[in-house]
Amino acid sequence: MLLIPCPWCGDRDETEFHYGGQAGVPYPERPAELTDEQWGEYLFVRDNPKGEFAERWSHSAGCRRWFNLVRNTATHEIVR
Amino acid sequence: MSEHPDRLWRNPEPRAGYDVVIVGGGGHGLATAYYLAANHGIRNVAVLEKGWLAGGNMARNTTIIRSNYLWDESAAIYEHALKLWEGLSAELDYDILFSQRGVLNLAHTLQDVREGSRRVNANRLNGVDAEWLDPDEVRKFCPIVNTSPDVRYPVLGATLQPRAGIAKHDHVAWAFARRADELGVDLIQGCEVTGFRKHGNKVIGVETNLGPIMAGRVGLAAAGHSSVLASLAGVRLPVQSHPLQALVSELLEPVHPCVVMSNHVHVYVSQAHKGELVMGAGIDPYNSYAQRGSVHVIEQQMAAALELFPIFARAHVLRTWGGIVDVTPDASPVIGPTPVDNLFVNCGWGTGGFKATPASGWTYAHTLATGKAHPLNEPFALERFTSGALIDEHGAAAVAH
Amino acid sequence: MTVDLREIALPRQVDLRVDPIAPAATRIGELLGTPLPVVPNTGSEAVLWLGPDEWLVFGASEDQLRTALGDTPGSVVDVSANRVVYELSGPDARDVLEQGCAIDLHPRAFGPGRCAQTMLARANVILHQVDAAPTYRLLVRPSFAGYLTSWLRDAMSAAG
Amino acid sequence: MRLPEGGRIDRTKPLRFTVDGIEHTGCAGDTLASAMIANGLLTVAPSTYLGRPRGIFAAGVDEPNALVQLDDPMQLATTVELVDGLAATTLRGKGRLTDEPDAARYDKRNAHCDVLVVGGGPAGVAAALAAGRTGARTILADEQRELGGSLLTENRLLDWLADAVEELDALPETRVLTGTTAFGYYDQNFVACASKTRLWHVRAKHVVLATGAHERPLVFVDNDLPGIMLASAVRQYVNRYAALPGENIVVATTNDGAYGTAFDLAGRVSTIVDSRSEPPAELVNRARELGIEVLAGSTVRQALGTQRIGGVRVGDREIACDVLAVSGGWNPAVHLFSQSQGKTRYDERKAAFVPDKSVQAQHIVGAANAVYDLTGCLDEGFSAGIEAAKMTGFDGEKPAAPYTAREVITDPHPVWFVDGPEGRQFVDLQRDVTVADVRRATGAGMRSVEHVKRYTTIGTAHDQGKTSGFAAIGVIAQLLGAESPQGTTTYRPPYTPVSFALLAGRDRGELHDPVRKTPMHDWHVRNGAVFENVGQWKRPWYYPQPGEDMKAAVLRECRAARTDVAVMDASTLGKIDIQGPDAGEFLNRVYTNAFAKLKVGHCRYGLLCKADGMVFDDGVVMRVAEDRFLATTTTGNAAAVLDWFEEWAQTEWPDLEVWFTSVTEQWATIAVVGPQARVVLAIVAPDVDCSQDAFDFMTFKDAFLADGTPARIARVSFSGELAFEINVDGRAGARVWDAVMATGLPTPYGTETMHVLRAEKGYVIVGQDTDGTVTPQDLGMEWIVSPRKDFVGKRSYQRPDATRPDRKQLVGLLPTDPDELLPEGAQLIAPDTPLTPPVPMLGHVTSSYHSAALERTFALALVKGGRQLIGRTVLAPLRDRTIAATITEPIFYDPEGARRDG
Repeated sequence: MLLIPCPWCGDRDETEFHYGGQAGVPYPERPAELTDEQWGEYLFVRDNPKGEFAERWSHSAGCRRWFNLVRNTATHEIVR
Repeated sequence: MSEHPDRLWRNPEPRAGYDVVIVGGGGHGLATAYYLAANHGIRNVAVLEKGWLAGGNMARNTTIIRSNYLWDESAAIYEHALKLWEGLSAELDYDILFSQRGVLNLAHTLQDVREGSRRVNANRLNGVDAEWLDPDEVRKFCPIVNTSPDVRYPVLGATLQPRAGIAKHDHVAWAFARRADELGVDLIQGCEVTGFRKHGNKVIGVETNLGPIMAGRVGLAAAGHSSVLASLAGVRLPVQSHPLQALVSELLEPVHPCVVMSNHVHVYVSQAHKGELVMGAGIDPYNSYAQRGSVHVIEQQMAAALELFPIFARAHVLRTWGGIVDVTPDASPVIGPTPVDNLFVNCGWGTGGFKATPASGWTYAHTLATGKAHPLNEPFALERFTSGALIDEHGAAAVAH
Repeated sequence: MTVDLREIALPRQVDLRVDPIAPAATRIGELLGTPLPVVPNTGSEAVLWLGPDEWLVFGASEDQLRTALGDTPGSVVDVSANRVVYELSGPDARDVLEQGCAIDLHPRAFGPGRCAQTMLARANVILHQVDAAPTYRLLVRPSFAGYLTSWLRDAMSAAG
Repeated sequence: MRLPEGGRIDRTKPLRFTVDGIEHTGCAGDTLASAMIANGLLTVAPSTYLGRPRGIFAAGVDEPNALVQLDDPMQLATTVELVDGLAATTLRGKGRLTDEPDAARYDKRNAHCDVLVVGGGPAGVAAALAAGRTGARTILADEQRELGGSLLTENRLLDWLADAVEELDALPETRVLTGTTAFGYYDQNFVACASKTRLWHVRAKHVVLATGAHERPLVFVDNDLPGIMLASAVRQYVNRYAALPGENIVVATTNDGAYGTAFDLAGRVSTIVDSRSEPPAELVNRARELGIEVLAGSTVRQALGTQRIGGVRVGDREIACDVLAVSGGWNPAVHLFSQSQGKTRYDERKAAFVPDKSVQAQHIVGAANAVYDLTGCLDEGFSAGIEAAKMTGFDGEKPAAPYTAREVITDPHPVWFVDGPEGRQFVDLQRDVTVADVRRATGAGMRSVEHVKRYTTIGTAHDQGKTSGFAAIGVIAQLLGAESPQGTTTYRPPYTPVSFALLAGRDRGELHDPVRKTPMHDWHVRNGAVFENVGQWKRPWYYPQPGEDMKAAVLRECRAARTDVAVMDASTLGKIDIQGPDAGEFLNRVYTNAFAKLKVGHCRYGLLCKADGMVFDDGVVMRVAEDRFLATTTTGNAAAVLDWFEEWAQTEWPDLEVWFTSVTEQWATIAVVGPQARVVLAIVAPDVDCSQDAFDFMTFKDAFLADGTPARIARVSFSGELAFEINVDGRAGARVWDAVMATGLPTPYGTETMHVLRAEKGYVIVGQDTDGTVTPQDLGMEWIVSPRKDFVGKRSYQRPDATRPDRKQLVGLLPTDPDELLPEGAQLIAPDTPLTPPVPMLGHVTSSYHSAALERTFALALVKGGRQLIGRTVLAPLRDRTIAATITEPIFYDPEGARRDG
């Protein structure tokens, strides 16, 4: 049971959150101008590192805010 | 046929180079090596395993084998696997304890019933054995399932694949390993791939903790670590790694005759040959390589299990564990070439890898031997994420819709 | 077991979204007779903090709040029927909640004037401690009320 | 035999119990095993596979032999607290599940603390005292009924212990959980603990592991005979329970630990066999003083006897005995430490895997840290307790040690196995695995401990290798000629078995999953509704009247909606209030069609797609004000759509000023459907002019009902008929529903009728006619995909696969036989297709019904290139028959839309 620091509500059990995967992948500004490869990459390809990973969470059962944190996927330690 | 042969494998030192190097000594890697040697006569092959053979997901799965997938492409490859399973003990001369005891997929909502019926009909036309059972027939087939209409999510019916069942995962791995070893494949344990040797855009070998090993072709078969390895070659895969937990009970006298799965309440359970109940839980939502999940997943699974099987209430969890499943956006695998020449990938099996083992090895061996996909794995290429021709087994399982 | 559970009727509930540093927030505070709490997870019988720009306001109407909001961008939604309110009170009340609520309710961590949006068993609730008896208010969607009260009664029988 | 004096049992409270049907008497304070030993019962059921005689071997959770069936299928006699009337059956390795219901009630507790101490031995008690005194919130959990751990076995410091227990009980912020096993150590110091009927979720800022150590067995020929027991177990049975397992005892050891057993049982111990050539002189002298012979540099080669040990062979000597107390050294109990991802290393001197590096905020102390002298254990405990408290913001003095004698623990000399028949040297007693089995595994080519474990099944039984695990590692090392043991297996939760029911807690039966009910639920129940589970909601499926089956009821309900008036409870639809100056712009970006220019007071049907272009959800959106919309979602997706909106608004377009509030339950919704709908409205809402001219299709009005209830009435239709949706405050839902029914006009209808009506019009149900692989174009809904603006997913329609002409498209189907109902899920093939698998399939039936209006059956289907096939015949091959059907436009009723206006 991860303990996740919601920047607003403080530490809460992971069951209150939704996982949002990799952080910092913006929706393309002009999707129509992308090649199929680029669009496919946006849709389906995300980083998947073993180690520190900047990821998104939403405190869905609490304040419903989305936020980013860095977690180590090998140890589950929340780094920042 | 003995349960454990006297000789399994040599423990060779790696040679300077091989025609084919397979990275990952799990079930798929070992099966691939075996079929490379047996089907294609390619014996100058090494399987590099960073830990011990079949110590990853192969050692951690719940050993369910079935081929009742919805989409034609999936049904074809999984049914090919099931046919291979049916002859595998004899072919490998090793009792893999394959038990075709039947798998029930329970339906708890009207939508489940529609999906189940759709799947049964598609399976039959695809040559996959499948039946629809009403609740009474479910009770007859598996008397311990609670088919009372008074539970929160009553059993409204089930699909049954009679030829589906379970096999002993370790035996499967060792059987493939022994035959591959006999045919000349070098199984090298404690050998971690740390990088790739490339010539332009072509892979020509791998760097390992035991030194460089040259290779004509390199095939990744490292479920749970595919992304990490691929990234060493500069390839990004459409794969995310998640924990998948499972557990066993103590040894119990026989009580559960088949395999029961329920998507709706997230349980799958069988009773192994020795008597322990083997159960799988849901996938933890976050990315992880830790081979550990969260306990609430197990708690929820137990609550669900007791709704379906009240008789399990007094059984005990003896051990839980976690594997790392590589999940693709469409919950279907990737088997085929990568953007890097001579580098191939077999990954993304999610929770379905064990049951596919022989067919995965069969088709991947074909691909590594010929450089081209076998018709069975052609649809499972990386290109589908560009074209959009996904094989969406999420949708087929009525999950999240 | 010394704990009491009852449903209470609260006046209007309105969900408010506004930038807390906007002058409108001050106007709304004046309307309510108490400033909008900006410390997370705190509140009073007049207003509970729900998020960095979100509050649950009791008593004032949607129209009153909309007027106080004025031209300031924000959101005002009457949610009076969106949640029912229970009061759980007595020395064992904390013990009952701890059977299904994972947040720390110890007086050092929680107490009168604290609130939280969280899970109680399998229901989403707003939990608000009103006094040191302790008395807790539980705000829950009406559709979950049957489940939650059954769960609470079962937990009450195991408390103490 | 029960000793006349001593022990911590209460001789004044006799307890009767049976083992295998034979009655015995024990005392309060006994375990089942100690009571059995006191009654001379040492032998338990024979071994699982080989059927060899076995006896009680240990005194705690590491017991490999003494498995019994109580109500629960498998319990350890060594951990079962004796109660009056206990009836135990000894088990040969396998338990039995019975149908008898479990009357116990299980619950869970969430507990938070500054310091969690696991283990109530001397180190743990010391740590808890030190931390508790600072005021830190402290929890001490111990699996035993009584705190004290090894002190109770060794009869040491009992006065200090009694004082400590009293003080811990008195500390206001310290909680002692006895009989509670910490079995799982998860992330961020989340520790799961189990008592018999309560599961604790403990979240600790700091954890002190004082989990002790497990004594190792010795591997020699016939080392499985009853009467061979762990030395510490023998000592515990005698000192703690006054239960004497034998009169003539030999002690075999590799370390200092077993000497205490010999000394405590002086007079009954003839010999100590010590593997070390030079055991500590102090101990040897003491033994001699007590009349015990010490054979240094010796090992037991073989146990003699058939049903129970009668002697041992040491070198050429045979020494008679009825109990052999063995100690092969100690394994620190690093199970929880390992679960917490702590790393261990092999310590040559201590011949054990010892804790190396912690990953989480924790200390590991005492025997668990391979510190075996009492002074050292107490010192580590006190220090860790204080440090843990300081790390969590408290302060205090390290308590003074109650005991400071210096004990020197001399290094052990491990013996992995002996020369002799390897098939009779047992490594795992429960799995009947011998050295010969391990040799077979290494001979087959296995090198990894994990492989050998799996090949032989060592360590996989009920005790999960607590006694056998390290023995196996030692044997493997010796067989492979390694200098020292290599690698250890990873420990997984649970530390000891936990019942399914305990983990499930109270999430069973009625409380398994919340049942969500609408405000009108009771009316539906009273009026005989059959319910359907939709997500967590209960929705009326249909309302059979006496004598009606489902088909008859649904036909009647449909007829009422098409020819008269019918009503449905639509309260479960998700509803989201959307406000802010950019609300319109936001909706433009997420829906496939445009909303920015929707007029206030108007409604528009909208479609949501995921970024991959596949249909995700749909619903009607009303524009309430320039800066305010109310969006509806499907019942099952309400939370998902709100999450979806929040995600895009917060993470992609934080510059947009728009806010979302779930109002699903703020509103109760009643759909009034049918040509007579206006008649109902006229009675229920007399102030509303609902004539065609005054109330346009796809508009809404805020009004008051006849009883003054404020309502928002929308003219929308999911059936093609004239229809109004009355939305009222949820609290008024039941009342308004009653008012509608009190008009005496409408027929109530359920979800099945709703499905039929909408299917007759070709309206899709997301999730039924779509499955995550269907685009709006596939549904023939190009009209809803705006060509002008961008929206989430739009780019996906240009992908090669999205433009294939043979994509599956929504079509209608009319079975050739108008009475034949196509099963939903039926697969479709072209006529004349050979039925040789794999049979090429064209698609499948998504929805299929009997239609009252059409007086025939009809269906919707997704068919490859379906729109090109309209007018053609397809076949649905089923198990027992094949149904032929004609492909049609997916609209069957009132294609002109004439009925919408009534």
